[in-house]
Amino acid sequence: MKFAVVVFPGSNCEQDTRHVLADVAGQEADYVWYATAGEEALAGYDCVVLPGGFAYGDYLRVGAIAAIAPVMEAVRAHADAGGLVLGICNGFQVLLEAGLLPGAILRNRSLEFRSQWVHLRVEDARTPFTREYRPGQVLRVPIAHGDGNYFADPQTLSEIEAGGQVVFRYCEPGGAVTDAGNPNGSVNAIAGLRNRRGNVLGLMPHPERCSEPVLGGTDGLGMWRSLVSSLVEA
Amino acid sequence: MLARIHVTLKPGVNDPQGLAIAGGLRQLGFAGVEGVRAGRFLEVRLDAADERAAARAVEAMCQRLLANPVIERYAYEITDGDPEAVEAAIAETVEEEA
Amino acid sequence: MLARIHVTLKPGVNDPQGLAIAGGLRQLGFAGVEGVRAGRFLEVRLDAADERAAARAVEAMCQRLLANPVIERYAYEITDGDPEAVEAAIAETVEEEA
Amino acid sequence: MATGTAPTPLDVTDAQLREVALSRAEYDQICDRLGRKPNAVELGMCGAMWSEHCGYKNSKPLLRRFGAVPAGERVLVGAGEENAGAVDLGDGLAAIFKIESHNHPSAVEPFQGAATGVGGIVRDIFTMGARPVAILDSLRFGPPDDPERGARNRYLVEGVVGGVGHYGNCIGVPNVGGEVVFARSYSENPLVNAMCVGLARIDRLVSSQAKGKGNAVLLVGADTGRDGLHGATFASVDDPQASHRGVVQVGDPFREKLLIEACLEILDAPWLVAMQDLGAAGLTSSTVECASKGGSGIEVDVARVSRREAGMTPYEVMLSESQERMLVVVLRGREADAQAVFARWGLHSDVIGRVTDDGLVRIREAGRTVAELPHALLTEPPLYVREGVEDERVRALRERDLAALPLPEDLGATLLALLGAPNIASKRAVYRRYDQTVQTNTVQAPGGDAAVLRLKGTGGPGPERAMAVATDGNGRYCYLDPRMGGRIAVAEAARNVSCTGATPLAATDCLNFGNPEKPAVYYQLQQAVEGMVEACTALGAPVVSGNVSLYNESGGEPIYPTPVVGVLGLLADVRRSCPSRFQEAGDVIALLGDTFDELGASEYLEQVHGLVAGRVPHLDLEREAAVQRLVRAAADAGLLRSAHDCSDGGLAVALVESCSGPFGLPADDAAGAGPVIGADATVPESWSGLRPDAVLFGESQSRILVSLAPEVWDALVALAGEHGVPLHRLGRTGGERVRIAPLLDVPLAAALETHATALERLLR
Ligand SMILES: Nc1ncnc2c1ncn2[C@@H]1O[C@H](COP(=O)(O)OP(=O)(O)O)[C@@H](O)[C@H]1O
Ligand SMILES: [Mg+2]
Repeated sequence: MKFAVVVFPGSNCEQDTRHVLADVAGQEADYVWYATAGEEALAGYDCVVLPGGFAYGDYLRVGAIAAIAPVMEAVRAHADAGGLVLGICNGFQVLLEAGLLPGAILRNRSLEFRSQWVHLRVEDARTPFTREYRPGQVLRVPIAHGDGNYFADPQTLSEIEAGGQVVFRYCEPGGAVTDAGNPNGSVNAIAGLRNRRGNVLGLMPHPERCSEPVLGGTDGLGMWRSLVSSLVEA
Repeated sequence: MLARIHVTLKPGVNDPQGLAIAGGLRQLGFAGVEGVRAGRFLEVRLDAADERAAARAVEAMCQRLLANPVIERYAYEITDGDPEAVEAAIAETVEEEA
Repeated sequence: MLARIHVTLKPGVNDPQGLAIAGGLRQLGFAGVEGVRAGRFLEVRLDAADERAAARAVEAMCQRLLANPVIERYAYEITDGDPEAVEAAIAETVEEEA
Repeated sequence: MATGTAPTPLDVTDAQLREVALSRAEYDQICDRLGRKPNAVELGMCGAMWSEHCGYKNSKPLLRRFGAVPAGERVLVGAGEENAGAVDLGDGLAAIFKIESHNHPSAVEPFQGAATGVGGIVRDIFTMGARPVAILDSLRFGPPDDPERGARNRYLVEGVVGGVGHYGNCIGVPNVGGEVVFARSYSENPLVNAMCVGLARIDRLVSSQAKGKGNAVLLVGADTGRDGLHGATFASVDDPQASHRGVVQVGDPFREKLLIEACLEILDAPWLVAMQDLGAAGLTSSTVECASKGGSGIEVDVARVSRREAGMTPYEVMLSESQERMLVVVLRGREADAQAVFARWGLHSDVIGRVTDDGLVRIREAGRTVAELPHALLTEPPLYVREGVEDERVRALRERDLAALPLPEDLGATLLALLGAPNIASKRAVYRRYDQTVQTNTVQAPGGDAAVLRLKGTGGPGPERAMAVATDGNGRYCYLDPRMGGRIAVAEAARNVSCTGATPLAATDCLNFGNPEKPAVYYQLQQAVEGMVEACTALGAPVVSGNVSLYNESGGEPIYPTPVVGVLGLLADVRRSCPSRFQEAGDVIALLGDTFDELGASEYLEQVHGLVAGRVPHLDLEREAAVQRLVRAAADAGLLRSAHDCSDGGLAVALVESCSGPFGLPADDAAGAGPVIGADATVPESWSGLRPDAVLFGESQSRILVSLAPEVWDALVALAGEHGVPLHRLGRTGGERVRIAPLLDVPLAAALETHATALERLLR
């Protein structure tokens, strides 16, 4: 299984992501530099991960400048060819800015950065990213962002919901989707969603930060297991 | 009334945002970009007796909350903007230019 | 040339920042505040043959990077601004108003 | 502003001397040692380097006292040797750490002041070849609910916390600890101390010694503007408000992140000679440091320095404090290799000069010499040893007899009130705005005692190691008794570390004091340092780095003397790290150490009785060391389910904090909380002679509240006996109430709710 972890200037979770993929999940994982141009930049990789961080300082708009980086041409090509693309936190924001996922991100409702553990309900357990989870399973995962307030206009939103593209929703420990369980004001408590085809996933929470017992939780492991098992079958 | 307020960094103050944006634009091939300064644009809709009253209020708002006098400065104009008109105006320009 | 670009949230897109600012202003006693929308103001200094060329470039910049069409819209004007002049202008307004 | 035209001498006016914060006598000394009059550029450089901030002219003689603490075999780089201290963690790994203040800039522009404070301390760490892995921030403000200044105080908190978060979050370094303390004394002069910890390969530590005549000096990173001109000198005179106007730096964490990665990438390069960050006094101090540490000389041409603004004078370029800049010395002829790496990271770099061997710092402008000074002149300012005298008013306050103090009739209500007091309430409203989990090493996050960070890849085939780190300092203690306060600052930071099971290895400190030219302030400084030296020695924690911030006054009144101490410890097995919260119902609750009739200087006394008075709790160094040895031994033997030290608010508050949920994570964080666990305790017979409020809220030192499975009680008794530490069995965990029979009994939910949310409400 071969993973590419894209490194933008200002990415700061690329090492965490590679650590989990290589040292915890035991997979092959390389860094790919943002300036690598051409559609072949990602040839030979099964899954491309856009890690968290503050690419280009998140100046202008979160993810905006990274979304026009040379490597994004290859990311788009990889996705179009049905390859797997995972965007975590800042990576999710980049995917939105690049138009690989619908909608946009606004400042947190609180206008404050939030670093805490939240609960997520698995809405779609059939994706290559979530197949090892149970539908409706509640996960405990850290978030750390100031801009995680997902937004989509009413029509886009209804398409997303109708198409079952919502993969994770913020919820309470019991699984109830309530305002209290929503840390940033995201519309419909959306924490993560996929494209129609199901090969591109973006989410604000950080599964790579809860994949080892010493870190206080292992609910993120399911995502790496899902990716590996789905890639093995593919 | 509608106050259109521009808050910008004082000249000489470091502008990381502007630098990064300029870098992004050049990366996109806009070689002609010489520099970018990033500021904030605030539209405050307020109910005031007349323009002078509105101006007095907005001036106070800028000094007390909207701008950080240590690194920023501000300028504003007051239109008796029923906002719709303004919205429309902006919208138009966008159409035209698009 | 100098392009003065305004990027604002589309109507209907909620604006937590604008809401907070409005709240802050009311707290300070500015009862007349009806609403605030927060946007970005970018000054791009660029080298272009003429205004039309500049406008074409700026239009492209907005579409490709400076604004996110999903939530934002933009408007701009091009001045053959030697920036100093503009700086000065702004400065003046500030003085006057101060 | 004067421009330099060496060697044209300059007849300085008093005004010019004031501008560079030099006295007439100091100026004359400069002329003597130089054998001529300095020109304007040289004068500016002297002023900056002789400022308290850079030259430590008032504090150095006192700091030397820290040398009396035995270093031990773990110390790799001691205080004053390099940009930060370094200790050996084993596995060829070193921890590099230091704490630094950014008080004056934060008083003027809280957001940028705090942000650039974080940026500055982080540069000190990666300058040495270490990857920054943790930030801690120790903050002091005026009360958020102060009748007159509340709004201003809340504005400062908002700005400072926003700035600390903005910078640390962006560069991806977790913020894992710190303090937030409120007291009137800080109203006009907030304290913003930031600590950074980095990890380096011992064989890759980088020095700041510029060696090798002809080697190239590169300036890397941001262009140079007129930022922070006179930051260094003005950090050394009263009234920040006036001083910093219009010299505010805006930090660029994105560029800092690029600098971190680029500087760490060149560690293996054979051509790397030295690195030195640019901090206070910018290019001046960095060039002087490199030359002086390298025993060489240096020559730079300001014309080669990329500017952000036109028309800058050599004086301005040399004294600019523009952020996110590094000085990098490389072998002559390898300039291009270095510049290629920086360019790849999108960083601009200029070759601005060369290493020389003539002991001089020579500044040119397009070839023309504009300044030429021996680095010894700049690094050896006059040192002032002053006479310290205690303020009589303070002595009177300390002697105040508290025996007649009325007892609150409802002690339960008193506990709830204390839990809602800004200094005792959870600091969650602050630390939830800091990324605590990036880098995937955070085993214990803010909310407990010390933070615990796993050390990836250590321990060989065995379990991974971990390090624990905490900061502490109590200005009210130091105000009433600087010596005891200094001891306690060290002891509590070390105790917090020991509570996790980690062994303290070394300490760093930031001395935040008033104007040392006042005998009463100098006395505080002297005494606090003595107390710290005593505790560091007793607890085996040598001071490997630190920082001094004096002249923290406004309107003539000095702040509370506030030494802030950071302690770093090592844990052999990360899985053995001991949490601070109760883990299971039905466990035994016990107290290590003993309680005395000590209400003096307590948070309770100020909150409930409005008194800042009385004797500071006595800290017996041997007892403290024994208690900490015991808690580490018990944790290591796997006897403990939790350990939490008693500090502000005493035993009762520590008990409630221990109830707030089983995770090592912030217990008041909704998702972290899990089921909370109550406590059913009874006051031991032996304390029946004590005042009830002293039992509950007194802040007697050297006490740690632990919980353990009933089966291992006997083992703990035995261990406590071996260590000669009193052990009190208080009761059992479990239930939905916090009971300390017969004194109080409150519903747990209410207690935790108040504790978790009070600060958030106060800051709104
Ligand atoms: N400014 C801050 N930044 C990060 N963590 C903080 C801050 N202030 C307090 N904390 C955390 O809150 C917890 C309680 O702080 P404190 O009451 O000072 O602990 P203690 O009394 O044990 O020294 C600690 O984990 C501390 O690290
Ligand atoms: Mg503690």
